[in-house]
Amino acid sequence: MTVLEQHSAYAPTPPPSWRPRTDPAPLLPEAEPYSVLGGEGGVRESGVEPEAELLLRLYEAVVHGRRYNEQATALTKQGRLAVYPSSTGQEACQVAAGLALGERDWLFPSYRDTLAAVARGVDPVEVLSLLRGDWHHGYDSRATRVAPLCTPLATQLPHAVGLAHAARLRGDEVAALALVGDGGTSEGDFHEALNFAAVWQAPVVFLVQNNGFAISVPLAKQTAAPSLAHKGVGYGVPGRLVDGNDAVAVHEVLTEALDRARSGGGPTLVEAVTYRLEAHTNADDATRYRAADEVEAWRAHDPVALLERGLRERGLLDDEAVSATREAAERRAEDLRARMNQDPELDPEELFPHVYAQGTQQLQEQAVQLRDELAAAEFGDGSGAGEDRR
Amino acid sequence: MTVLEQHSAYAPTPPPSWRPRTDPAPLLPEAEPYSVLGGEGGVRESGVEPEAELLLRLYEAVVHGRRYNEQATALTKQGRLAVYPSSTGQEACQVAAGLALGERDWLFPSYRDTLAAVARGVDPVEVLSLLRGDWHHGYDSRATRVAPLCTPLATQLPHAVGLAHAARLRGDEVAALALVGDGGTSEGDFHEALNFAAVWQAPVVFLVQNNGFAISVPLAKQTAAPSLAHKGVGYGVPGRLVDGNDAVAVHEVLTEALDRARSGGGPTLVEAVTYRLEAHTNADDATRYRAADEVEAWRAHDPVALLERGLRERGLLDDEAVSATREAAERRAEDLRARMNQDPELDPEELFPHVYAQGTQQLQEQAVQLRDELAAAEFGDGSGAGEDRR
Amino acid sequence: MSTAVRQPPEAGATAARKPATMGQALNRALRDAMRADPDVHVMGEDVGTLGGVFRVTDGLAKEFGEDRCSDTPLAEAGILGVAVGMAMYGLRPVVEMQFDAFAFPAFEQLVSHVSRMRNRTRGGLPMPLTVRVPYGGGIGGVEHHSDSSEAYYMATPGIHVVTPATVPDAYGLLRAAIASDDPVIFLEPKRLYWSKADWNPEAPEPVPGIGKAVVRRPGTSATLLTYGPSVPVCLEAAEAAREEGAEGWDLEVIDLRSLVPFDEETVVASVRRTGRAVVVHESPGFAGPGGEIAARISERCFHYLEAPVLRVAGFDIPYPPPMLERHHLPGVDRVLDAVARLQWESGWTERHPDGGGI
Amino acid sequence: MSTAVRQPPEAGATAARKPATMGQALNRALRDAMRADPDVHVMGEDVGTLGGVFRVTDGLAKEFGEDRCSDTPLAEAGILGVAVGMAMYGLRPVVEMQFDAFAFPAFEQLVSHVSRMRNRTRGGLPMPLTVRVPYGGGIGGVEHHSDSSEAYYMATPGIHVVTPATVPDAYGLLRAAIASDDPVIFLEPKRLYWSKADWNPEAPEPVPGIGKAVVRRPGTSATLLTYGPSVPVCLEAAEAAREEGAEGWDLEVIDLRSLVPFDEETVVASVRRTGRAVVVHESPGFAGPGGEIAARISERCFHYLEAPVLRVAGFDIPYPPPMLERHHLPGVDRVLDAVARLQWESGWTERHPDGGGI
Ligand SMILES: Cc1ncc(C[n+]2csc(CCOP(=O)(O)OP(=O)(O)O)c2C)c(N)n1
Ligand SMILES: Cc1ncc(C[n+]2csc(CCOP(=O)(O)OP(=O)(O)O)c2C)c(N)n1
Ligand SMILES: [Mg+2]
Ligand SMILES: [Mg+2]
Repeated sequence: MTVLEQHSAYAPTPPPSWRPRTDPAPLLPEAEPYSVLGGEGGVRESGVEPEAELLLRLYEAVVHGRRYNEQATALTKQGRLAVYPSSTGQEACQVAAGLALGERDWLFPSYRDTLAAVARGVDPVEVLSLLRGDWHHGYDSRATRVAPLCTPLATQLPHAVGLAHAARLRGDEVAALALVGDGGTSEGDFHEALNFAAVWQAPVVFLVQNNGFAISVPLAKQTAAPSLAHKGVGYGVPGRLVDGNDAVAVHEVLTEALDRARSGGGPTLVEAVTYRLEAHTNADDATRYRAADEVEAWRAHDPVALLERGLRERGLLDDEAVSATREAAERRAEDLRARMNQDPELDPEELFPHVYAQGTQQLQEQAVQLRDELAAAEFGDGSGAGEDRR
Repeated sequence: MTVLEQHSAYAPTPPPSWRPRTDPAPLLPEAEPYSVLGGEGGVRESGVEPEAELLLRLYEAVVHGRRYNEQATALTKQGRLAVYPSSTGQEACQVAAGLALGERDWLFPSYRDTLAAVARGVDPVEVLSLLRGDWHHGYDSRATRVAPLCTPLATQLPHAVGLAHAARLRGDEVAALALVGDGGTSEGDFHEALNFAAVWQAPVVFLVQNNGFAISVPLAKQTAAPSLAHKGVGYGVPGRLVDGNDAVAVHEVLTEALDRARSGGGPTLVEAVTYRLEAHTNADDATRYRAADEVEAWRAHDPVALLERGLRERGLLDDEAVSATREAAERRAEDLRARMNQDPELDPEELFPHVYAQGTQQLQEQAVQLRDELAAAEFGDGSGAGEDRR
Repeated sequence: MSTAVRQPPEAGATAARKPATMGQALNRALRDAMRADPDVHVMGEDVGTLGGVFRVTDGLAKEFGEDRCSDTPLAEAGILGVAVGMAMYGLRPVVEMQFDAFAFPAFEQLVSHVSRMRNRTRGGLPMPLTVRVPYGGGIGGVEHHSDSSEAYYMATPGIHVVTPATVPDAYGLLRAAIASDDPVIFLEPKRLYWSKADWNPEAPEPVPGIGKAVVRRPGTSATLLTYGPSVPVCLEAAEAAREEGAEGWDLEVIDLRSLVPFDEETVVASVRRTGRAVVVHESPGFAGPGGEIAARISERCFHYLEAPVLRVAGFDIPYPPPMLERHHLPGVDRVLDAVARLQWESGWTERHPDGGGI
Repeated sequence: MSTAVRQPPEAGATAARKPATMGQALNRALRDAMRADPDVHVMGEDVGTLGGVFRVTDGLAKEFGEDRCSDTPLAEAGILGVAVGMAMYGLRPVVEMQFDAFAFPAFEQLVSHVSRMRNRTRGGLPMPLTVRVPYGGGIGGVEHHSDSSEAYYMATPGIHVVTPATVPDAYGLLRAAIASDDPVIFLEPKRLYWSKADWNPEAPEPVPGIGKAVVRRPGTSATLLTYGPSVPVCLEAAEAAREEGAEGWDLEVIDLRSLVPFDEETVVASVRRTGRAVVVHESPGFAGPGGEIAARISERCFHYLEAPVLRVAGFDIPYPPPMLERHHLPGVDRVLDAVARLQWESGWTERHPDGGGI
């Protein structure tokens, strides 16, 4: 039996002999976002108690993550980054995504998900290459198993499906985790990716970080759905709804979904309800489209504070550990700052060699032209011809 | 209040103060396709009994429709049509779609829906222009309120949404009915159209004719959903499932949905379960991908026979009326045949004047070139230069 | 072609002119068009409350309401497809695509419907819609934020392709685009959004409507043919050229303004006069706009040309990252280099005589 | 550029040649590629059980199973997007787009990802995938079934654009495309699917790989530059031309085979020899492939040209309905008309001297 034949799906017969089909009930999401840490109420009764080691690992990662976001934003002000879309407020999702992955699994991030890549182990300087602007992409995707940060919305989702499908065809136990925003779910590529994944039962998990906004457009103008997780049933994919500021809950849901995917159980759609505390990017002015009190309401549900409280309540964290963690994060931020303050090495001639496997004559001529121009500028008459005048 | 503000939708708040959202339950489709005429069992107990006049109108239309499909297919054999995608087996959907529309409503058909256009009142010769190949489109869309037959799958759906939205903005009580196939639901445009319709609460009804195949691809390779009607909930749109061979049921469901749309109740997604009894088009060989017994099973649920039986059971039809209806259909088919056997008037110079509102100099030059060539061919030396040699 | 927008009598009156940016002129054009015609509807991602990421739609939702200036869901094919339906009902949608590369999802709607609906229906369903596309580079944008996609649009019969290079043209051409009964791809040069000119929004200079190029700088030595973001580059090059060459060159600069329809008359007249031509644009050269323009000039001016028509264009590569884009964009020196190769002395030599044995 | 496919020693042996159609040669190329490399996966709408609407994938699902030759859901962006992911994992997907216009939904995936992934990742994630696109008209197809979209693909750096015109080329170029480590848009001329040649599938003639044009007919008077569906038209025109003109013309016919990379060497050498050139293609002329080709020749052969490079192309209109398509498609007479205008006598006259005052 081939992988494409394993899944029996909707094949309607004439109404008189209508046969039972997939039961939609198990595909529908929970009525309330799944949470472990709970809201203001504190420790939850229900749910399996997560292991202490995991809790501590998540805590460290969100603290580092928050600091990383602050540092990257600061780097835009210093002109060291062209732009930075911060995931401040979404650290729980980012970190859970990075840590839930198995070693051979792949991550498919969007422009906002640099922290997820960092949590997965990608070098933070390399991950920022796109946003610094020295190249489009800075890390080794095959070695890190992290696809390039994707800018055209939702276009990375079919890639994740294809990679997961390819792995399955090869018999490799690999799952892919694809990240997308609430706005991105409106794109046709979201739809096509979910449908392919379902029909081909590809081992892929879609994590929608519903942070309430697509730039300035609030969710109510983006969808009229009961929840984004309700989109799953229309593809025959289970939908899960989770508190996206609860790192433990997100981690648990993703781990479960990835396990299921790897063992042939097909795709899952996870909606993590979260909030973008900062503006869309440093270039955006969020006060134009949202009120301060909305932001404040979400600050009260801050993912870092939530996890800190959860750990304290469980007796896993004290003041000392908190400051130790913060200091460690500070040191990493310093390191990032120092490394980002070095000018990247730029080679204008790199414009040409990667366009094709072998250069065409046409590109070679253009490379020669550029080399001539650069040489003329360097050894020129000092009038600045070639380089400065534009 | 503007039309865009009327609909309050999903706007998540922090999990601790999670507010109730749209209730998904009413958006989910029925568990079995809705039917009025019933299956083999005959007259149904439940359901409001439809009016006799409507039943007779539908009956006449499906009989005519079946004959029309046969005639059009025959015209392909005689080289009078370039291609014909028959709706044989789907007449109930076609006719119900054409007749459920209010006078000011618009129909958005695909290439397979010529019969729906005919049922709506479009001249059958004009409707076949695309498939005859004399022009891309043959009827007056504004006068008939039938958009052009659409070939690129699902692309007509956002048009329907836009038109319906425009009408609503103008305060006109107009609904749009957009037709799409089961295969077409996989396209991104389906997704984007449903989402726009839901968010903007556009007065549009989407009718998916699920005829089991997209050319050779059976539904099980197209979707893993419990049903296509289950796609509605993911947009906040109610999904309805109906026996697509039961003209009365389809008519009722569409009428209800169109009424709701016109009165500001928003869009509906209707899945009509039906079957394409013929090949995809005359150029297709359906035996390559499906077994005869499957076709036979569906023939036993033939929409024309089903309606005939329903009417007989209700005492609305006798042998005499049946043959009178068939004869009338035969006469119309003869008329169609006779008119289609006349060569269409062709004017090669029509290639140019409709590209833009005013011709460009460039197109004028090209028109002159063609005119010169045609003249040279006509008044040429008889060697056939210009016309015959290619 | 002339859907010339009527102008108030005092058009261009210098008195009330004040510095204005191209972005402001575009904003004003939208506002005036919406005031003049209730059928004009603006739609796109973030065009409402935010006023667009480039603020071109600033204030429109406030003045005209969300029904006239609507934030849409994030789905470009859907946006354009819905606009098609609105146009079928008689409205005049003005769609904003947030960045050039983000218009690609709408490509099927554009090519298969927008460009063909009038022709398909023999004029029955015209498509009076405008698609505004910020295009081109030079603003330090990361991947997918600096494409020049005009070659795709030019190769699509049934649409007009228009691009302003000055503040008054931005206003006049956008008004003309919205007034046009045909679909217009309105390409806005991103890096000129903040370019300024003295301009009076109450009496904007008249623009002759879609399809007319303009001689931005008359000259006799050679013609620079360009549009959009490269117009200022060419004007600067023309100034610099007065000092170059044996006795200095007097370059004519033509701003095409409209790529479709193409104003062959103005272009051909100029090149026949100067005998030399260089086409300049940011878009990659191979199969880019300059191919058509150079081919057309070479055909129509064959006996007038003293030298081959040269092209200065972006390289044939994906648009580079911010830190390298200046090496890609045609600048003044690259333009002057090309001018220098226009066979001013007798004896034609190739640029790379040994390149590939040609 | 030469990913030349190794051929068995008896390549081209006349002995075992039998009539084969281009469709059959393409089918055989897919089969041989799938046999030779387990990473080759064919996918698309109706390619499995049905064997494709043109039967090019006939029998592949049966021989290799549905996992290697997969019917996909009906979603072209999804198909290409999924293929990108498969290529990222190391497979070599071969995607079929059912008709040219139905590749448009995948345009964003093509331009924003397929063409840029190698460059973006500095070679880290190459895209060894092939997109087969049946293209062009002449088969009586209704709207959207006869487009020539090569101009779009040519204008997209990072992909190769290849199109065969003969049975052996169909086989050889498709093998080369699949073997290429770069993405290839493989344009299959629909109306040549049923064209025949004597051909031995066990010993196919070698094809020099992607990027090499071929002189299909040597000649001295002028060069016809063409590709795909217009190659037979040009060959027929060349035959007819022997009887035309004062003493008959001896036309050289070049089949470009690959539009990207463009074989400038072969083209320029020919035109420098003949001094005259006509570019012929079905695609609309304005901003079409001929623009680039004519511009390039005009530049590189400036001093060798006796006449302007002319273009014979489809009109600048949406593709016509079946009953009118013959008026649109460049035929033998239109080619000969253009050849006749190549200034054979002294004294150049314009085609429409009074057209627009130019
Ligand atoms: C296809 C496409 N259209 C438009 C954009 C421009 N754009 C960048 S981010 C963004 C909003 C995305 O919102 P969402 O998906 O919710 O993700 P978030 O930024 O909130 O993480 C838009 C419109 C884009 N990158 N790609
Ligand atoms: C965008 C697009 N892709 C592919 C095609 C080619 N095509 C025409 S009909 C068809 C199958 C459509 O199936 P479905 O939507 O179920 O409608 P049906 O033909 O069964 O009525 C395909 C693939 C097309 N017309 N448009
Ligand atoms: Mg968001
Ligand atoms: Mg179907």
